[in-house]
Amino acid sequence: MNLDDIKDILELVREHDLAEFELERDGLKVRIRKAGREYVLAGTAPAAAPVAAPVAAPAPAPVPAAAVVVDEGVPLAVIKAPIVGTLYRSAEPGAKPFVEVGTAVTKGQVLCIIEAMKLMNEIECECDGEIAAVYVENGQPVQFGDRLFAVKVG
Amino acid sequence: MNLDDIKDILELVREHDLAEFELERDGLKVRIRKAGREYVLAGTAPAAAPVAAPVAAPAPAPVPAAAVVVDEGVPLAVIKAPIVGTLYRSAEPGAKPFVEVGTAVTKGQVLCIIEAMKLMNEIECECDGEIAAVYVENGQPVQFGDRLFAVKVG
Amino acid sequence: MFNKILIANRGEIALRIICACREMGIKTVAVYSEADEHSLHVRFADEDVCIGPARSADSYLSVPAIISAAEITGADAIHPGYGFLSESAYLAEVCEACHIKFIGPDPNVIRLLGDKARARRAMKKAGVPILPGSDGPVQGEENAIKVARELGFPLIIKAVAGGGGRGMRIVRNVEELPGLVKTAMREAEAAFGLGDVYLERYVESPRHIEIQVMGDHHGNVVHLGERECSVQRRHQKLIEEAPSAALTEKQRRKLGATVVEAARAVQYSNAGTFEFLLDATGNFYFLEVNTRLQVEHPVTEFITGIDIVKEQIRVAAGEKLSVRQGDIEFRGHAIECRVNAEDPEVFTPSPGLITAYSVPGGPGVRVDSFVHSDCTVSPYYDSLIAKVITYGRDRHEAIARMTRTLEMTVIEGIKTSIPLHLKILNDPDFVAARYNTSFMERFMPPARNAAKGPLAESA
Amino acid sequence: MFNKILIANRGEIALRIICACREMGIKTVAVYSEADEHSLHVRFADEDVCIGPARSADSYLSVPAIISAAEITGADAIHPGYGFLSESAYLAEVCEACHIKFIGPDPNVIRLLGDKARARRAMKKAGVPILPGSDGPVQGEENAIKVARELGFPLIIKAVAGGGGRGMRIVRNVEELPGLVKTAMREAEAAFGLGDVYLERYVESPRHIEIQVMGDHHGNVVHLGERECSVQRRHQKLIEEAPSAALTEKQRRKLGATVVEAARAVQYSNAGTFEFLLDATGNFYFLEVNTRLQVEHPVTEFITGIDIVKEQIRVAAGEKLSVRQGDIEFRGHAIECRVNAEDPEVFTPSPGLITAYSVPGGPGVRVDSFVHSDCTVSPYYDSLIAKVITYGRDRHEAIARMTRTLEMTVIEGIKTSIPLHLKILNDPDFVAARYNTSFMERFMPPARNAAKGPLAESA
Repeated sequence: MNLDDIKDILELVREHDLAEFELERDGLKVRIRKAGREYVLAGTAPAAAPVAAPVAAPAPAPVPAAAVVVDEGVPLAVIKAPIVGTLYRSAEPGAKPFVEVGTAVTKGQVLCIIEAMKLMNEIECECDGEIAAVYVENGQPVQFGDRLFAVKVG
Repeated sequence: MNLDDIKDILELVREHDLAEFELERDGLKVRIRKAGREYVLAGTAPAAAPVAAPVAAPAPAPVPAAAVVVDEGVPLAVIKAPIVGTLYRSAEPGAKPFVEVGTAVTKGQVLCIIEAMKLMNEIECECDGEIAAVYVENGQPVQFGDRLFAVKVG
Repeated sequence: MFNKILIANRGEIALRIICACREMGIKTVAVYSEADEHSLHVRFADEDVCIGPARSADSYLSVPAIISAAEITGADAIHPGYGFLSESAYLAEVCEACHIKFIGPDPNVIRLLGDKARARRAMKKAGVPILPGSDGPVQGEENAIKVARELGFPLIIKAVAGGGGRGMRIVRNVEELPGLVKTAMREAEAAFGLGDVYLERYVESPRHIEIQVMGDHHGNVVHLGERECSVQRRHQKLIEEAPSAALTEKQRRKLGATVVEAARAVQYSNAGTFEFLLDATGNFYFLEVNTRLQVEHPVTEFITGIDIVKEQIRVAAGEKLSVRQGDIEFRGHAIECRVNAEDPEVFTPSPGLITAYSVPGGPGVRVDSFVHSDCTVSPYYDSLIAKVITYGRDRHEAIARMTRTLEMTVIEGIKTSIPLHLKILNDPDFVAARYNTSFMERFMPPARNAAKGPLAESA
Repeated sequence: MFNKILIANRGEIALRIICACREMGIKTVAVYSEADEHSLHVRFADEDVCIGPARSADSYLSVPAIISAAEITGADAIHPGYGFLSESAYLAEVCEACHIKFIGPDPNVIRLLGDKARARRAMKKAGVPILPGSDGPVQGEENAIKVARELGFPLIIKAVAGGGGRGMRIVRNVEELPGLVKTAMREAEAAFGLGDVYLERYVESPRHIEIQVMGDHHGNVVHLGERECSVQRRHQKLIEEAPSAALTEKQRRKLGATVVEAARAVQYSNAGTFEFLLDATGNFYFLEVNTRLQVEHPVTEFITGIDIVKEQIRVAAGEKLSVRQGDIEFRGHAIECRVNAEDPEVFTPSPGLITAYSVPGGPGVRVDSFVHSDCTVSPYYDSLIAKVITYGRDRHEAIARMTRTLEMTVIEGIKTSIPLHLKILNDPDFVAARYNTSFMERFMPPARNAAKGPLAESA
């Protein structure tokens, strides 16, 4: 799948005036939603990657890139869980949450804590902007890749 | 699959100017060859037949209908083996074959013999016409449904 | 040993026989109807012959087609599997005339045991416990009433040529006897071309116990223990197991010895199954002999480690049995579920395209099947699509293993009986082995449940 | 007994463990990387947790991710399977600290036996035959030469923290020793972060024999007989079998007793495998202990009838072993072929979409797999896609059964090692059990065959 393929698909989608188009095959996933508010285009597999050694030396996991979603012309960054664990929205029990919808945030600001193996991992914001959505509740277990917050970039 | 579906397929084939079209699914097989000499359209499964009793009382097998093939505008009837056995082209060893290419034949005329369980089964022609092709050799084993002869109907 | 075996069957049992032949280095010939052209048994046989159209009567049941296929391929033996022509004395005779070895008992033995009244007499003579009965076809109404009064009620009318429940009627009192005898005779006449019926005492809700035997042409006969097949729905076995929880070790030895003696008395060779009813007070009564390989033979293979199909081939080729009675050890417990392509609630067949198929592995699991993903289950034949057999150190482990195996089996595109099997496996009475041939009544849909018809036994 | 077990693995072994848990009525938690979202182990676990991206280091090898997954799901035990973290003393320690039961030996036992030099000393002390060696890391060139002269040539340099052939070198004379020691140390340093190496006498073309043990926390240890795994390609086992044709009954009993004694001496609990080299004159030499479930455990399950995974879970929960040594009977012969998604001639991996998948049934066949039709074999992990295990009354039957099973296996869309397995199964030396760890050299492609590298042992 390359850019031309995607262009062709989009052309087809336009031509047929589709609302949604989804293609999933061999670890590749394309989803296009037309005539609406949200466009997502995400590739989930590197095309024919060279075979990785089955047991590689440990290395820190890269935090998954925030998916960028276009909402009414304003780019939205979705912050996802980089680790498995229990999520806390505030620094300590009973304290005020780090952020709420509408809170203005800056890059590097702590949005929540995920506890894993008794360690409190601070999850930082990856861009400047304003919290547009909160997908999680205090004390909730989160898996790798779960959506935590949406930030209106700006 | 009904006549309308077939019409639609033929329309599509015409529209796209296809040379051949083949569709095989659930025991149904459609093959269309355009711009040529031969058209075959054969359904191999009765559509959603009521479930047959697994062990029905024995009854004589219907001889499979001769497939009708259109060759340069002249209809050809293909005679197929109605039983498994050894095929003989003549009444006894060394005798002249019952028919050859070009032999004029009439309905009911013996075309060959198939031996099964020491019984000699005479295979009769199903229409009037002329032998257009011989697909089998003397002494050859034949399976149910094997093509034996083509008869130019007329 | 044979050079080439023709397998006069289809589906899982054709594949099962191909497996045995390949292990023995014997070539195989598959026969198939037009509906089975793309079947796995055609793919994995060394040669294949199309023998007719989809309808069984014109293909898998056609003796001339099968014999001709054997002749044009030069096969020196025919394995009939189960069903179709497997109990056809006629096929066995034609084979003999054509110098093709029929892998089964001799035709006269098939004929003797296929006639229910003659088989009864032969078994009685050999010392096998049989139900009190008319010892031959009933002769008119007066004779029937006289015999019935001697036997007592309830009793059962059975067709001499019977099978599958046809020509059978349960009689609860003398008033209904004459009418039911007439109905049964008409039904038998229609089904088998022979209206003769006989009377036998009727056992209420018995357990179905059967003994597997194997004989060779050197006078050796062994039994491979029993199987219990009491979970039946209208004479169709749904779940089979070995050993039976209803038998003591002493009963097993005694019944086994009786059957071996009887098999020897009728000069039985090859594989066969002696079926019995076990009543609530612990008495066994002879039911019939199936002179062929049984669908449920894998449970016996699991607990004995003996490959019954290979043994069949060896003895048909004139070799001696590879085991003596003393060598046969029973170890653990095995259960078979017959997975059918049918609605698990109303039992209507569900042929069609299988879009996804996956069965789990792990220890103690065997799956004999001919289906796979993207394969079509034909409406023309039996609805059995897979036999799932599990083995455990004990009955508890075998049941737990069966449950997890069926729960982890994926069959999409058609309906199967798996949900019904899971219900049965979870039933406290089944788990406690407190069951008999009436067990399935509670799982029947209400409408059908009320429908009349002879219940239990046979199959 | 445990209420819920988290399975810290993927593929066929994750499914194998799910099977055992379901049979025991224990709930399961699957963990998975983003690449395994649609895997069967995720489908059939009661709960599932995504623990990271495709790369193993960030998912299946991440101790924090696994422990967190156990904590958020409330799992009370972790089964590590094989590979990944299965021999991680660290994971076992963290489990202990978190009050989660690690299903495997105690962390100190894992640590002791994971250090090759310490394990050697412990085994020597327990009376296990070991190869003459340096009894600890070599200290500089002079010391190495001195030790080497005492041992004699050929000898082998091994990394203390070793595994998988890295940090290993065969030395044929004293001249090449200093250079090879340096190379091995560099390699060990790079691979394990620890450059220590030791010297050991080198056995030419040994057979690889291993003994399965099981211990509980009540001081009971039993052995489940041996497996022979001499068919290896670059430390990768391709075919395993039990019993080994190379052992007499007396040797089996003696080696078994020695291993049980040694396991008891180090307070071994749970499942483990003691690996040995068997030289041409019939001497055994300790190689290493794998402190985990082994890929090839099904061959032992087949000949003993014991479910090793269920036994692991039972003893981890504090129960006693369900069998004593006297109860364990070895019956028949079992063989395993590891079917890999790889080119059968040049051994390059062949991931991709499986378009058709079918494995035959019949008696004595077990297939542990996670693949199915329309499933994608990921390039990120091990190439093992199915373990085909067959059982027979004897070695001959097990081989014949394996051959027909592989011949009747359909896997389309990717290349597999099945053609190579069939070549091996047909090899007269393999059939006669005349083979050792050099056996596979003749099946290697010429280019690779010539390539240098430490041959044989381990894996």
